[in-house]
Amino acid sequence: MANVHEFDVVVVGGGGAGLMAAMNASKTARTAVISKLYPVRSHTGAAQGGIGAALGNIEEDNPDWHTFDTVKGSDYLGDQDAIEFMCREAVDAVYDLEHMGLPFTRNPDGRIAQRPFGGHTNNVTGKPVRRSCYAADRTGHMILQTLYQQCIKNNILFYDEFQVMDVLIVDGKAAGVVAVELATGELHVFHSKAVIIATGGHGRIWEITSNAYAYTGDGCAVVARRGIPLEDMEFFQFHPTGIFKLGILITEAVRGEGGILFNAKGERFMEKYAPRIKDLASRDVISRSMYLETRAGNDVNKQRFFYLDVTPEIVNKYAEIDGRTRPDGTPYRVTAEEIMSKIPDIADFCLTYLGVDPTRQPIPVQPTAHYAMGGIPTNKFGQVVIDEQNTVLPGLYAAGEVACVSVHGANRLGTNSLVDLVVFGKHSGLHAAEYALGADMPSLPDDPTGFMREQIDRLRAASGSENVATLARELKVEMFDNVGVFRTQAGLEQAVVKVQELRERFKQVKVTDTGKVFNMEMMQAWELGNMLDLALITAQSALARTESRGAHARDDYPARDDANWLKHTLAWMNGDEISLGYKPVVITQYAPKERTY
Amino acid sequence: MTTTTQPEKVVVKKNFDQVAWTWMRYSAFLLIPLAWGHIILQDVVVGVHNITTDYAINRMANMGWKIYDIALLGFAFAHGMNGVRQVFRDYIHKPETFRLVSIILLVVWFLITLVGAIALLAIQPVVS
Amino acid sequence: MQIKLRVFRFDPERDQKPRFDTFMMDVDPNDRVLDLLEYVKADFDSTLALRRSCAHGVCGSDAMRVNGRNYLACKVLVKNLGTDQITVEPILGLKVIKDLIVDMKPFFDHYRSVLPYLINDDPLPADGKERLQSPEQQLRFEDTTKCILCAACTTSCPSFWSDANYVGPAAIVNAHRFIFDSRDKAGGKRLNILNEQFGVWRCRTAFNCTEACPRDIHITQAIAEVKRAVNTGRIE
Amino acid sequence: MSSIKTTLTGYVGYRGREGHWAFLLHRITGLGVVLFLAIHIVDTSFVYFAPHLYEEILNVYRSTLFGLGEIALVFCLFFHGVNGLRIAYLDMFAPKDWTIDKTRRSAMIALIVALVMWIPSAGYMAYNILYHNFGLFGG
Ligand SMILES: Cc1cc2nc3c(=O)[nH]c(=O)nc-3n(C[C@H](O)[C@H](O)[C@H](O)COP(=O)(O)OP(=O)(O)OC[C@H]3O[C@@H](n4cnc5c(N)ncnc54)[C@H](O)[C@@H]3O)c2cc1C
Ligand code: HEM
Ligand code: SF4
Ligand code: F3S
Ligand code: FES
Repeated sequence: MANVHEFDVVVVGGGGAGLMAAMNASKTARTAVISKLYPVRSHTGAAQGGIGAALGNIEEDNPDWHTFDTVKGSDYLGDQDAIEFMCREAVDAVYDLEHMGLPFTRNPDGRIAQRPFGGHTNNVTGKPVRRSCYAADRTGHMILQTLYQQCIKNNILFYDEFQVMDVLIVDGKAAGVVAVELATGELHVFHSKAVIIATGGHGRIWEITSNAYAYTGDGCAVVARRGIPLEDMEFFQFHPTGIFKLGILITEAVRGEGGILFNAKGERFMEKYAPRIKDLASRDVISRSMYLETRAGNDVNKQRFFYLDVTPEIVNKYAEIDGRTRPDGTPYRVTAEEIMSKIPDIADFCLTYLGVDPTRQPIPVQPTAHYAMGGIPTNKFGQVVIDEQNTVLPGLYAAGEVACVSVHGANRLGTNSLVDLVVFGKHSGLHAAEYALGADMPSLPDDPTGFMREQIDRLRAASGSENVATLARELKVEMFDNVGVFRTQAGLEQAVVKVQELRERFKQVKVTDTGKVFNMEMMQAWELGNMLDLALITAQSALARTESRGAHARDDYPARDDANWLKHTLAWMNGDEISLGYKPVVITQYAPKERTY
Repeated sequence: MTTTTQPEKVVVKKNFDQVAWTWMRYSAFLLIPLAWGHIILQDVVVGVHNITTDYAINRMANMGWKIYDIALLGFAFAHGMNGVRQVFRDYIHKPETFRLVSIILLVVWFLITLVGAIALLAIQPVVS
Repeated sequence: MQIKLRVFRFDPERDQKPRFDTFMMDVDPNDRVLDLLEYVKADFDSTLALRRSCAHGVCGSDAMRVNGRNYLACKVLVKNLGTDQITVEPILGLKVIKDLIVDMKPFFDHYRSVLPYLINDDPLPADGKERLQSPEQQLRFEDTTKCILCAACTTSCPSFWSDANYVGPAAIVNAHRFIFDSRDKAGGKRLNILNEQFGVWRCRTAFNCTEACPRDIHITQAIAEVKRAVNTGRIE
Repeated sequence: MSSIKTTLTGYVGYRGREGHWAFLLHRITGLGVVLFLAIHIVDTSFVYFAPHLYEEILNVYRSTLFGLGEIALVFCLFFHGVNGLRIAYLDMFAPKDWTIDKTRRSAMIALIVALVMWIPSAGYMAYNILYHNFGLFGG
């Protein structure tokens, strides 16, 4: 018999969003955090560049500009009410983090330092603005550590290395989750009034990715199996500067500090595609430019990569050409030491994995699968909404990368994910606690672990003719080639067929380990099932959307089509079938315009 | 921003291990002349073959050497025995057992030091 | 290149004693040791259990002994090892649960024991903005903020091998991070904790910790600074 | 896992660098010296308590085996002393120098200094043994 635990609120996921939610919920409600990784292992720790907030510590800035930049960055697919809310809250969120002890890099005057980031501009001049608050190039690490520290301080209850495999919904309300304790293989039922899902993204379904092994989309898959739609899954961000082949991220901050992208001919190709802000254009624009350069045969060694150069000579040369100045008006000139002090970890990655010293040699980079704009649809309180009318499913919440509020629309701006985590993590926590206080404990279904055992038993019963690793490899390659930076009708159709075939083959997957203790093989097989589901939803959502918008770039439909497609996709999974629906985008102040940088 | 980085003062309660740690280091500085001096002189320069009972007695009875030897005895053996205690502390995890071992070490240290001290203090030069 | 990989194996549900499995494989010198273990799982023996997530040295999941020394498997490349014989074992001093997975609980308990969080009950700045801190004050403790709690240091420490009650270098590093933060007010409390039996005095400056740290934290230096602060009662 | 087994596995099997070996050697030499010292204090006090027995003790001292032990003892004390100074100095006065490069170097230097002091001493002591016990060099 499974162990049953009772709480007011359970938070699934111990990353930035989950910890923030737990901290806020636990102020008034009995709360527990369930995480398949130790919380400090969460992917939030990998975030490098910074967290955007219009503090105006160095130069003039305001939340409205941040709002507009985010709307424009989203290619007008973001919901503007939520974006306004987020950008306004961002300022206090950053101060909150500072008060919790986050060791931000400082200005000489003792205030939090800020730097430019792609797509963040002064709305009057159109020039890049310093909005990203940072702690060297380990901002995410500091956020994750700081939140974890505060959770310890506040005695938050953790169930570490418990993998959630099912969410319980009784009479249209959340009733808890079911998880396996990895260390023992035992099943646990977490019976609760509210559930907050904060399990992060699913970038592992692509071959070249900046994402962690754990990024298998468990949260999305679990709710999708329970009949909840996923929103805007066709929008997945490819970050232009991943380390060649490895996909490890080179933060945009490298370009913020003056790094320049070059093609095989030594041209600064972003001049062609974003004449005004060039190398600091938003990610979708740059990744797409790289694709176009590759098609034109300008990639280095014909291997689909480019050079990112932050050597002081190049930085200074182009800073002079661009007339870039420091805040005090003096020309922007850097030394190798200064660059090193701003991006120490990046330098370390380059040295460790490439043997390249970025202050002396250019870094080979290529687009890498990075961030899920889509996910579980929610409103700005984190409440999960389950249809075209935004009907709330009481007690169920989602926050962080797994959620789609939607503040990122078709393309997320750098630094905005960390903002998203803290702002919506906090509000989902507060809202869930409030909801739990006013709600009765829902009853448990008769066999709460039934659906989960069914999934495990199916894996155990499979004939074992198919190998998890082989299926995963085939999936990743297919997705990267055909559901990647650039998409076509034919490619997408092929991808759908291929993923369906892989899902079929998955039914005969091999799981040799029959043990209970840390049966990682079983978990990995289950995670592959999640990835296959999400891949299918992604490919089908992308196939349906016959326009190009943000990260979704169609060769055959190169233009944005506001008349037909200014709407969010909702995708339901019914067994092997995906059905699609659409809901309108919330527009408040900013009518869609052409997007240029 | 002007920061007068004043060191913050805090009260830290003394702890036995802390005192022992400090003791190990200060005694160590003294042991360089004492222990090295002793061993270089007796074992290398003079050499055991040239040491006779009379030599030993006379040396030990000499006032200067007496003070030197007493200091050596006091510092070296206490340093060493505390070292042994610290080593045991690493390997013995039951507090009761460790307490017992510490007491034994203390007794051993005391007895041996006592024996050495008596010999050193009481010895008279051989008249010949 | 052709290599011989030996991997420590132990399945508590089957094995009485641990064993080593040997795999011959063809790899790229630029492969991470983590990649090799993934090849094992994919192509040889899918039951191999280990922890890993980020694959680039920032999450702290995969500290293990590679050829007798602690590394993050994702941060050591085959070519760094300078040999074609590679042996992978779990980190030492924590109980092995299965294969390369050890019980991290004692490690995190030690971490928690040093109050690893900012303590400052003074009123916040009236304008609601940040507490000021000069760049120099921030640099004072920046090094120790880099810790990812991977345990490579603590499990390389001779004092910890012989007595798991020792809080260990990782906990001291995390205490240092707050003791020397100008915004924190509980440095004295932490110094008192670290002055106890199982605190800093257990460190015999064996230096394995600093050598092992994948984040290049000057651990032994941090410990020495804490010892000094305990002795002088001054945090500077 | 029993901690003694862990400890030994670590001491012997862990491929630590200079600091690791310096720690082990410091511990072994310290224990060696303290063991000798305990015996030495007791036997030397025979000079006072039982002078006639002391002569016997001196004979033991003069034996070849003991002579070799003595040579080892001198090494122990030299290394322990130099390394003790090194760690005490760094820990108390120069924490900033606990860097990888400097520590590797200082540990090597400590060993070398100890050897430089020890080798001539050992040579001279060996000469004495050979001279007195084996009648070499005209002894
Ligand atoms: C390399 C890199 C750099 C980035 N840089 C930036 C940046 O500079 N600025 C920015 O704004 N954003 C950045 N991002 C994006 C941002 O870091 C992430 O989107 C964000 O951290 C996601 O946080 P989260 O809390 O949603 O998820 P995570 O932090 O990933 O947490 C997910 C949690 O869910 C748990 N979990 C998952 N599945 C299960 C399950 N089945 N059962 C139980 N628990 C589960 C995991 O254990 C984990 O604790 C970057 C991302 C990457 C990969
Ligand atoms: C010659 C000068 C000496 C110096 C500079 C010296 C220095 C030190 C220092 C600094 C320590 C502390 C090590 C630590 O805490 O990490 C130490 C430990 C020790 N010393 Fe000495 N010492 C000297 C002589 C001696 C002598 C003569 C003895 C024996 C009687 C001795 C026995 C020990 C022992 C047993 C330890 C404990 C070792 C351990 O913890 O591993 N030392 N010494
Ligand atoms: S100090 Fe270094 S080795 Fe130790 S836990 Fe932190 S990151 Fe890992
Ligand atoms: S290895 Fe251990 S003994 Fe001290 S210097 Fe590091 S904590
Ligand atoms: S897998 Fe994250 S540190 Fe190695």
